[in-house]
Amino acid sequence: MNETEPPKDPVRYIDSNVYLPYHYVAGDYRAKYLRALKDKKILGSKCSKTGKVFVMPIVNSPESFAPCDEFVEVADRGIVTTFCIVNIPVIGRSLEIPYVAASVALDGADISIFALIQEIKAEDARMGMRVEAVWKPDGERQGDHEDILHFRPTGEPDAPMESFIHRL
Amino acid sequence: MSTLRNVAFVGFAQLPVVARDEHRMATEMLYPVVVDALRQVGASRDDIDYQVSASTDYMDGRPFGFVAALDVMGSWPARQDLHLEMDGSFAAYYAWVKIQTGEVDTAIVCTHGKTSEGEPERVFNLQLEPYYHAPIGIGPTASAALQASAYMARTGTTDADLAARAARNRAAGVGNSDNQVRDAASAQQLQGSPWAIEPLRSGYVPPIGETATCLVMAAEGKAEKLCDRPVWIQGVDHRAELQTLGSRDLTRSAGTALAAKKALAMANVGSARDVDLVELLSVTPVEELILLDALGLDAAASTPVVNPSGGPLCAHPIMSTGSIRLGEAFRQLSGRAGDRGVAGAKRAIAHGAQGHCLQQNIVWVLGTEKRWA
Amino acid sequence: MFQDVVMEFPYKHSTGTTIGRFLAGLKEQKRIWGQRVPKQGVVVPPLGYSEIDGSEGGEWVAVENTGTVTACARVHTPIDHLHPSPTPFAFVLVKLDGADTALAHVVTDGLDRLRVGSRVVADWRSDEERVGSIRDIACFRLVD
Amino acid sequence: MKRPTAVVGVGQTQHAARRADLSIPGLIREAVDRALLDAGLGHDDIDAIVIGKAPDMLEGIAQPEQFLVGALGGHMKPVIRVHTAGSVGASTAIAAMTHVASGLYDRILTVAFEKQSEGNAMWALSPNMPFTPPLVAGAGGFFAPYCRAYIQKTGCPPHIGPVTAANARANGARNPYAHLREPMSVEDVMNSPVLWDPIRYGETCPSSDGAIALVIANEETAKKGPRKPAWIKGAASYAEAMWVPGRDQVSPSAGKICAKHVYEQAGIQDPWNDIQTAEIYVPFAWFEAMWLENLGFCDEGEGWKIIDRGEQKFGAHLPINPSGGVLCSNPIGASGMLRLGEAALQVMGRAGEHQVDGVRNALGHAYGGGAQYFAMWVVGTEL
Repeated sequence: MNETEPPKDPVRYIDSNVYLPYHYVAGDYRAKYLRALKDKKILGSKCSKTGKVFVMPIVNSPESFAPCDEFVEVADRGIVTTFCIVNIPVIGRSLEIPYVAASVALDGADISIFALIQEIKAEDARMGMRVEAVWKPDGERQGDHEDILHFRPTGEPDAPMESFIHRL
Repeated sequence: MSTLRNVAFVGFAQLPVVARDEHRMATEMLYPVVVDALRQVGASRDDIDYQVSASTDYMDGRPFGFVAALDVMGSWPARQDLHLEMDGSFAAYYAWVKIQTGEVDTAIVCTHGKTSEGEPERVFNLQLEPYYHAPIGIGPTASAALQASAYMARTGTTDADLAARAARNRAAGVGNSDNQVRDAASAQQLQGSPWAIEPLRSGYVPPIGETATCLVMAAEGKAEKLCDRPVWIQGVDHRAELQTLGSRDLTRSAGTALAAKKALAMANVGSARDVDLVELLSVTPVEELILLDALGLDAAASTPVVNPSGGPLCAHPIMSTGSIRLGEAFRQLSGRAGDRGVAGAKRAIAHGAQGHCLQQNIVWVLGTEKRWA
Repeated sequence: MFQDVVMEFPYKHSTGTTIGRFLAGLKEQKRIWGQRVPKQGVVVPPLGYSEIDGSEGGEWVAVENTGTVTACARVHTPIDHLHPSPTPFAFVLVKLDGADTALAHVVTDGLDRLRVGSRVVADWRSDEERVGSIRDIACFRLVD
Repeated sequence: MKRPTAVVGVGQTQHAARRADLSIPGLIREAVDRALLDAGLGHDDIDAIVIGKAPDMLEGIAQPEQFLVGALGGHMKPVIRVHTAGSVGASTAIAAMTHVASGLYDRILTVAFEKQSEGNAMWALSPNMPFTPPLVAGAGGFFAPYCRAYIQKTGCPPHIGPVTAANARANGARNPYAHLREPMSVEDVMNSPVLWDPIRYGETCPSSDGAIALVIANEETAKKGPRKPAWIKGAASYAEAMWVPGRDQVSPSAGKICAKHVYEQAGIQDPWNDIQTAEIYVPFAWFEAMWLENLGFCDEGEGWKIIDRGEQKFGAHLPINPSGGVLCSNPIGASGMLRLGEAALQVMGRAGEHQVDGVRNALGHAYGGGAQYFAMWVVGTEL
C-alpha cells in the first residue's frame, strides 16, 4: 500500500454494451403503404399541387411544399434507372453475392425506390432495363417490405436513357 | 456592446404536446407546424432566407434523423441551412448570430423529436462521460435527484416546498391547450405521488411527451411586415459548464448566472426583477429554484411571473422545450397568450437548457421594444 | 403500426493514459488515485486535464477509501440493463478523504440511514472480479 | 454586419485506423493543443467553441460534446454542437466563422472529430430501421449507382477511378498526418476487389480515428498573430430535400448553388484559374470527377478529362486533395473540417511536403446525406 503512483501499464479499453429499446411508430402514410403490399398493391401519395406521385408515400412534396393528401396505386413494374453490383456481404442480410442493387422508377411514380434485382446474372444488369416485382405467394404476405421478394427482368425492350436519366 | 441588428421573433407554431402521436413519424409531425408558422407570418417558403433545425439522433433512434426533416421544411430549391444536435433554444441562438452577419434577414428554427420512441432515462445515460459515469447507470432523473438531494441539504428546502412549487406550475398550466398535463394538482396530491427517484416524486418530474415546433425570426425592416407585434431580442447569452457531477456545485447554476448577467447587460436591463415574466426550462422544482437564484430572483416574490405556461412540468418534449419557452415568451409579449396572458407584459426572460443538472444554459431577454436605435 | 426494436451494440472505448492508469490502480492495487489539477485541487476520478481551464493534469495523489456523501438519490424501482442493481439502491456522490471533487457511485445497503453527510467506505470486488472498471468498486458501504 | 475573418491556427491529429493510445478527450486535445499552439493562443483567449461530429452512434455516446466541455476548455463558455452528416466538419467550421463574422465573438475554437474504432461505422450509419426498406448495401451501395450514372452520362472511361485513387495515395504519402501513406499504383487499384461495382476497394475511403481543430479569428487578431493567416473570403452551407422528382443526384443543385454563392463572396470569376488548389470531399474515387463539374471547375461531362490529362496532380494546374484527402484519412465527422483546414494550410504556405506552389486562393469542400448537404469555403492569402 505504499505505491506512489498507479500502475504504469494502463487498462486500455472499457467495454460499453449499449442497450436501448425503441418503440417506433410507422406513421399512417407508411402503414397504409405496407398494408397494401399484402394485397399486392404499391401505393404512392400524390402532390395536391403538381400531381406528382411519391413512393413510398410522403406527407408533402418537398418540391412544391404542398401536401400529398391522396393515395394512388402505381404499377409493380418499372425501369432500372441506375444500379450497382454488390460484392460484399451486408450485416443483417443473407444474400448470395454478387447481387444487383438498383434504383427503380415504377410506372406511375415520379421518384425511384431502392430494390434488389434477382433472376439475372449481375453482369447482365443494365440501366434502362424493365423489371417487375416478384411477390411472396398469397397467404404469406405480412404487410411489410419483405412482401416483395425482389424485382426481376420482364424481357421488355430497354427504356431509352433520355427517358429516365433525370429521375435516378 | 456595440450596436447590433434588431431581430425579432415574429411567429411560433407547435403541435399540442402529447404522450405519443401514434399516427405520425417525427418529421411528419413537423410539416404542419412549418406550414402553420409560415401562414402566421403570411410568408411563402421562398421568403425565408435561412433555416436551422434541432434534434438528436439518439432520441430519434436512428442516425441522420434530421436529414428527413429537410423535406418537410421545404428545402427546395437548396436552402442555407444548419442542423444542431441541441435544444431548439440554442438553434434559435445560432439563427440570431447568422442574422447578425447581415447575410440573411429571416429564418425558421425547427425542432422535432419523438420522445415516446426512445426511453430518455436510458438514452441520456449515454450523454454522461463514458469511462466513469455512464457505466454506473445514472440517467437524467437520477442526476436530477442527486442535484435535488444536495440542494435540499444545503438550503433546508423540504419535500413540501417542492410540492408547492410543482403545484404552482400545474395550476398555471391548466389553461394552456398545448400542454400535455392540463389538470391542476394540489401540493398535497403531488406530495403524495410515488417516488420517481427519491427525493424527486413523479409529481416533480415531467411526463414523457412529444411535439414539433417552428419559430420564425426576422430582422428589423422585415419583422414589422411579418408580424403586427414583433417580439424583439434585447439580449441573449449562453454558457456551458463542465459535466462531471461531482466536480461542480450542482445546487447552483453558475452558467445561468453568467449568461443572465451578459444578456441583461446586452439588453441594458439592470436586473431580472425588471422583467414581467420568465419562462424557465426547469425539469424539476429544484431546478426552478436554482434558476431563480441564478437570475437573482426571490422565489417568494409575485413578480416576475414564473412559467405562466405551466412550464416543463406540464410539457417537456425533449429538444423542443427550449423553443417552447421562446414561443411562450413570444405569445405573452405579442398579445397571443389568451387567458394566461400576463397583463401589460413588456419584457420577458426565456431560458433554455440541456444536459444533466443544467449543464448548459441560455438566457434570452425579449421585449416589445427594439433594443438598438 | 408500431414496432419495438432494441438497439444493442458493444462499444469499446479506449481509455488513454490517465483514465487507463486510474482503472489499473483499481484493478491491481485496490487503490483510488486522484490527480492534482489546476483550479480543481485533487480530482477523483481523474481525466488528465482541468475541467475548469482546460490545462493538462498534474501529479498523482492517492486518496482514501473512505469519504462523505455529498448527494444521494434512492432508486426504488431499478431499470434493467441500465441500473447496476436489480433491488433498490442509491446513487451517491462521494467526496473521498483527500479529494476535492466527488466520485459518482452507488450504495446498496442501509438506504434508510443514508443521507447527505453520511460517511461511507469503498467495498471492493474480489481479485478475480476486478477487470479495470469503475465498478471494480462494488459499491460504497455506510460506516457507523 | 459581416466582418472579415481568418483561420489563425490549425491542428490535427495523426489519423489512424485505431488511436488506441488515446481516449476521446485525448484525441480531441491532441488537435486542440496543436491548433492553439499554432495560433499562439491559450484557452483563455478563446471566446466560444463550435464542435461537430457525425452520428453519435459511431462512438455510442449521446451528444458527446457535453462531456467534452472540460476537455475543450469550454467551461463557462458558449459551446455549440453541429451535425450535418458527412459535411459536418465543414459546416462546423463555417458556423464558427459566422460567430466571428457577426461581430459577437473575436476568437473561436472549432473542433471536429470521429473515433470510429470504438464502434462499427457500417452498422452505425445504416442500421435496418423498421418500416423502411432494408438498405441494400451500406454507404458504398448508396453512392455507387450515382457513380455508374455519371460514367454512363459522360462516357467517363474505366481507368478514371483508379487514376484518381492512385493520385490520392501518392499525395497522402507526402502528408505525415494521413492514415494511409502507402502509395498504390493504378494497377493495384484496378486489381483490388470490386465492392460495389463500379466502386473498387482501392477507390474507397478508410475508416479512421482523428480530429482537427481550427482557431478562427477577427481581423485584428489575425494581423497580430505569429503567422500569416488564411483569410476566409467566401463560405456557405446549403442543404436540399431528398425526394424531389428529377433531383440530380450526380450533380446536385445544392452543390452548384453553394459554390456559386461562395465564389461570388470571394470574387472568384473563373474557378479553374482563380483557385490554385482544392481540397474536396471524395469518399469514393469517382466523386472527384463529379465534384470538379459540380464545383464549376469545368463544364458538365468534362470533369474526368481533367483527371485524364493529369491536371489535378500535385505540381500540375489544379492540384486536388494534395493532403491525400478523404481517400487517405476518413475520421467521418472530422473529414470536412480537414478539407477546410488543409485549404487554409495551403494559403498559409505551411502544408509542408504537400505544399502547392503559389497558392493565392484555395477551396475546401464537403458534402453529406444523400448528396444533400454542401459546405465549402474559399480561403486566400489576401483579405
